[in-house]
Amino acid sequence: MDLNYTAEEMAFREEVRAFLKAKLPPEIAAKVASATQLSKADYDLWHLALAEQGYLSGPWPKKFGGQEWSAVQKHIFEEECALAHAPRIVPFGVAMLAPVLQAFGSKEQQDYYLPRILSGEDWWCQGYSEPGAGSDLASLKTRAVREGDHYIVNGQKTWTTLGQYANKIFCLVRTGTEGKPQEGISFLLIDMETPGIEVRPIILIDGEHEVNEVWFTDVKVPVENLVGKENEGWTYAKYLLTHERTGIAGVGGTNAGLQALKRLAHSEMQHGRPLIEDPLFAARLARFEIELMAMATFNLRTVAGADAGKAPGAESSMLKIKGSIMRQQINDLARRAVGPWAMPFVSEQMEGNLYHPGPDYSAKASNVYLNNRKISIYGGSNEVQRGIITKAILGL
Amino acid sequence: MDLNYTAEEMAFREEVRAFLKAKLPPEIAAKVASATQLSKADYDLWHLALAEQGYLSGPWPKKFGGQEWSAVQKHIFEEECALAHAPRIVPFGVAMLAPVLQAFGSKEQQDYYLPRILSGEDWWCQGYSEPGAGSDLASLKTRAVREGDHYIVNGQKTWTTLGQYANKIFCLVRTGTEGKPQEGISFLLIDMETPGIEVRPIILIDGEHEVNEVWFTDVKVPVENLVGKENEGWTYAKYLLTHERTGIAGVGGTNAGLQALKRLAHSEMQHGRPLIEDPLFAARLARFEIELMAMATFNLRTVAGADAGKAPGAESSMLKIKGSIMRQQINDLARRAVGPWAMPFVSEQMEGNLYHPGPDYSAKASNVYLNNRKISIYGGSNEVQRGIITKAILGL
Amino acid sequence: MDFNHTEERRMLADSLRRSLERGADWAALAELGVLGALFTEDEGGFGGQGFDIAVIFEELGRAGSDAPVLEAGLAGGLIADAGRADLVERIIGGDLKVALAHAEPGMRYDLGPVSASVHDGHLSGRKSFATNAEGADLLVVSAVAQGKTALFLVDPKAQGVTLHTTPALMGGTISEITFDRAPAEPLGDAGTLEARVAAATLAVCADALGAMETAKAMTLDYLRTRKQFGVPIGKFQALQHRMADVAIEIEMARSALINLAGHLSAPAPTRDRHVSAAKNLIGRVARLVAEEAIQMHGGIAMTEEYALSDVARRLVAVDHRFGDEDWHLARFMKLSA
Amino acid sequence: MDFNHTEERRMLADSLRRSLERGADWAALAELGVLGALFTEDEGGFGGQGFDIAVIFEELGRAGSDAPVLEAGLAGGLIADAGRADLVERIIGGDLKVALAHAEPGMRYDLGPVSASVHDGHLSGRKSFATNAEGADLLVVSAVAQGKTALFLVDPKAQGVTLHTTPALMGGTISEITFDRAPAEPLGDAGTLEARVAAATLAVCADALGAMETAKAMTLDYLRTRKQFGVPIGKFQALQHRMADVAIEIEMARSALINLAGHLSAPAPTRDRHVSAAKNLIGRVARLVAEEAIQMHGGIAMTEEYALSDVARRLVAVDHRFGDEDWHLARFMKLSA
Repeated sequence: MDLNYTAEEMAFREEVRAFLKAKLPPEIAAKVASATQLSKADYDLWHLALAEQGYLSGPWPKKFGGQEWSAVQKHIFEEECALAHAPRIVPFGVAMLAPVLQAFGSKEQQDYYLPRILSGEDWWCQGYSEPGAGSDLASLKTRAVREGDHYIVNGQKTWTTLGQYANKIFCLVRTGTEGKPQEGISFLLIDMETPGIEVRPIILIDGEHEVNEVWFTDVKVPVENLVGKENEGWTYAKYLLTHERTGIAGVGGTNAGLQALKRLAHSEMQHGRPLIEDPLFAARLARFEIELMAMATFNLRTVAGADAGKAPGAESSMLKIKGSIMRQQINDLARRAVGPWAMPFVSEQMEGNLYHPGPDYSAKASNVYLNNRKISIYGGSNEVQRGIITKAILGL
Repeated sequence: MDLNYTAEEMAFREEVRAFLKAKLPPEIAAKVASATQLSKADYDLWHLALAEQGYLSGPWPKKFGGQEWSAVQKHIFEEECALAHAPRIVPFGVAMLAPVLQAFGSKEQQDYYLPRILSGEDWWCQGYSEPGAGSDLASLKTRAVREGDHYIVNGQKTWTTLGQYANKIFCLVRTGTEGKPQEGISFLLIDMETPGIEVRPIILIDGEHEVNEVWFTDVKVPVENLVGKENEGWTYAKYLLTHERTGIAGVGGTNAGLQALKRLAHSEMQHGRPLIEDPLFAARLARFEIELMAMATFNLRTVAGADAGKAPGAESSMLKIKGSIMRQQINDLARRAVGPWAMPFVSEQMEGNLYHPGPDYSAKASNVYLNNRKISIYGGSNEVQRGIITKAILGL
Repeated sequence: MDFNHTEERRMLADSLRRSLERGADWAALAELGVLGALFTEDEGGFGGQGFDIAVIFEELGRAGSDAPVLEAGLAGGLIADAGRADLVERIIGGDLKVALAHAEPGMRYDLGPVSASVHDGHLSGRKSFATNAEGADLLVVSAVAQGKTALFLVDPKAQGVTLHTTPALMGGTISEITFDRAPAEPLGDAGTLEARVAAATLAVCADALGAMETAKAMTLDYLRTRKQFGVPIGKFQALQHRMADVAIEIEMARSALINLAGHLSAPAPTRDRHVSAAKNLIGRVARLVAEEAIQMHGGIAMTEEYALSDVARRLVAVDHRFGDEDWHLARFMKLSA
Repeated sequence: MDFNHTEERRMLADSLRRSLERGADWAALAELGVLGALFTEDEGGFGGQGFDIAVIFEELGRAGSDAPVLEAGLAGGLIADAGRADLVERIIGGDLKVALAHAEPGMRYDLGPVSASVHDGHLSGRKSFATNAEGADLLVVSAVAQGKTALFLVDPKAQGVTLHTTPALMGGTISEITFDRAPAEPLGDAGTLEARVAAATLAVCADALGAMETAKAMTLDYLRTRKQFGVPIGKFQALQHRMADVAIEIEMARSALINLAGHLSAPAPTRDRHVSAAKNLIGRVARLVAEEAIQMHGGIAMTEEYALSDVARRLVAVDHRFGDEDWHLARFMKLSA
């Protein structure tokens, strides 16, 4: 047992810190810290800075130009980025599609798409979920019918995060109807410029535009855009779901939230004293911090286990449940902390010259609280995760 | 809406208070307050005092010598008894068997048994549960086979509360094996003196002897001891289960527990100050009191509804869940409050000259906490109650 | 003891519910008597008791109404306390919309101290969290004059009054108001402010209960109809049991509301003990109901388009109005000591 | 970073587990090296680090052992701090059982102030909550001498020493001890008491973790085999989901324990922050595990005869040893400020 990082890991942390200090524009960090929506330009700028440094492909295999970061390195990188209020890396290309292409794509697909992911030329979004499918992903209905050199795709995807910025979408589509629902699913790469694709915004409960519906009407997709084999897409999708789970607990973001909340609670006054001195609030904060200290170690145990070659497996489900609940709790505490300033409810989608009248730290407290109700729902709801634990860990 | 008691109800409360003041022996009240086990003599004394005053049969129909107390009256009576630390009325004869006999018993059974219940000549216990049956009562296996003028009973009952004091037991026994498990069950009155009956103590997790196993080996029971019709016992059992549910939330006892805890928290010192001044403990107490204020009204709403002729039905399940959890919470708070004094763990069943070394209020804190884990299990576990709510109230 | 509402209140609640379903406007609410029911007979109305407020706001909460009824009772009540029967009559008739501008930045949930001040009949200062002040015809504003906090009437359209209005988390609007030597008519002292805020807190609690009932009904409906893995999700026992617990907590909230409504006219310490008990408990339950309703719905509840989002935000906002869970717990502890 | 125990510790834990299953007695524990592992090499042992304590007590807790190992580490550690290598050697060899008598009525969970006193080599006073003092060969007793709290060795069989012993909630025994001018040999000052109590608190946390694992295993086993309404109750989704949450919390407890074990040798403020974090969290989880294990078992768990009752009591007792959830939360807040 050794809770200390190795000298190499500490050096890596310093390197990441130095990079963040040098390259993360303060105005972007300020946006992230205040939960202001980032523009596409903001994302692109940060994407390129990371790509230049080689961080974007840090976790990739060396044969694809990566550095084969260990799980602990990934964890350090994520933790430092969160503390510095760096924008999150939009994961769909770099962390989701790329591993699938690297494992199952053709040489041509790898050579063509991987560099474009790093360069930012392609912004990928994910076409998995469908209306009415929810956590029951395998019941998807979007159909792709082979006609000559093309698939003709019809159907609808939803919850497509940042689809408004994307020029490419990877989709699970139904190419066969026999057997179990998991069979007959294929993994297709689709250019968003293709005629017949329509992206419609979904405004979420926080008032913001983050996700979209994507409609497909007789969309022609070249057969060379099929990844792997027809009807075996479920295998690739599952690979993708289990591949990149070290960040699933979101410890970095939750810790950044705790630090921000502590600062906030020194500024916000109650009965003429800083809120941090209120014994009820201070007790909430302390209980939370105690749990976060434990969860951070729980996360590292799993992360270190992944480096030691143990598949994280159902432990990821535990981390997802606890991590999502704690992230939601810190958002809840922040909402409580800002007191009545949580009531003015402004989003960037609203019309008019609306600004939040309270202190900066209060402007997005309600929005963030509401927005993050999603994290116990998406990527397999916490109920689905409990089902996985029941079978895989408890053996019930 | 009127949250006030009527003049009649207030007069009744005064009458009960005066009775308790005059007739409840202080040494018995002290035993109840300190959760000391009562002797059979204690129970008998109080039983007779209540019988003399007519309170024992207060809820009974007038034709059987009762006063047909309203649900609100019953509530007032229970509340005052709890606050005065009166022993609970052992319910098996008065409140459980009597209503069944009054509704389904023969004239002979009524004339013979009801007076003996009031006089204390018969101490009844309940033979429902069986090992391995739990909340699934209908799966009971104790068999009664008709031979001439007798049933021959073989099997085993368990969780028989205070069976060590009883001379009679009413049992659910299987007389038929066809149809659904609920069919083929009969309701039988059995004299505990009959050869072939053996009572074995079960020591509970609190170290005390409260419940028993009762074994039946070729026990001959006269056929006239059958209540109602053969194979229809399930109907009577269900009647019994739904008949007397106004006290199910246990508000009286929980309130008495809260008052005791407040006194305790003024005596117990922490860092040289009374525990009640500790902000964390005070917050726990306040949250609890706020909930109890609401639960008391929730209970009264149901009680008053029962008087207005509405069957309490599945609302009782809500009260049972919330009531048991709150009772357990107040026991938990009391255990916390006594601090390290919860560690010396002494029961009256243990051998040797064992006394609890701490202050009186601390002697039984652990035992009571442990003992009351039972109340979310017995009488249909809270899980079973949630199932009832799901069907009857939520319609899922 | 009687836990049934009077026939009159039941009828008012029923007709209010039906009207709201049909989209009742302000005139319709006045016509129905909703505004009159906020005031006692002495004040020119025909209600004004805790249970009048309870039944009305439960319906407004159930329907998700944004009508400024709370403001009519709160600002209007203060106007009534000052003996301005002329204005109360116009409020009850629906001709005069009023709102209160009292809280200031930095007061958080406390009722004071107030910094705004009046000199020579003109009011200056900054007020926060004024709900539904946008569109009001008249503002009741607290300010210090001659060293004491008093109440004033200010025309929101007058010179020197600037509103910055945003949508409110619970629906309706919320305004920051700057007064720069705005003409102010003396209304009276602020001696009844606490009592009126207690009544408004009751209104928020009742509104929350109505919203909880809507959230519950929507969730049950969804659980019955939405299928996943081939069965309605309401057949999953884990959700059933959690929903049972939600239903129990809503009954607890209703009980706390009844306690408060029955003690609204009690002496201040008793009244406020019930205010804080109810607001604490209902704040807790409102959050539980909102979060469980969203979680059990899943993704669809996250969308603005689906009606639950309004309901959930309304429930989340409960804890931010007139003191949150902890603020009221601390007050309850003080009042119980 | 490495979350695997060393080979030595793993072997010790494995053999300890097997020995306990076979009913190891005190001599067997000494033989195995369990007592030596409580002390550093400097002290004459071959362990004494946080993770040594963690692995040993997790096994003792898992097995439900009543052996006075905690006392050997706590009282024995104080003896080692005083440089009494002669006694430490006998403790490690299993020839000398020791126990600590420090707490007094009224101290609750605080470590002072102490009222017992020593005059002319004789100790008088009343000590509470002395675990496994019954059967000990030697007591370490704190008392005031010349105005300072110091430690003394007292023979429990000496004139003037009276023990009132009862069973302890967590197993083993607990004694009230009265000293009436009992002969006392000076041991040293009480300067290392806090550090030794920190180590003992770690021992309680590790013991709790082991007991949680046993409770979980017993409950899962019961859920798989016990049938109700015709199916194993482990097939009921409501129980499955609750059990999943229990399993998650146990992993949290294990993580908190690792944090504490890894910081036991840190400077006092850091060490104690981890002590309080771990004890608070593990106190919470211990209660959850005990209550859920009982509830999911149902009636059988309420009986003394069924082995879970011991485990549940042991878990409930966690919060009463060396400070409860709230005591440690308050200390954590103070240390974090």
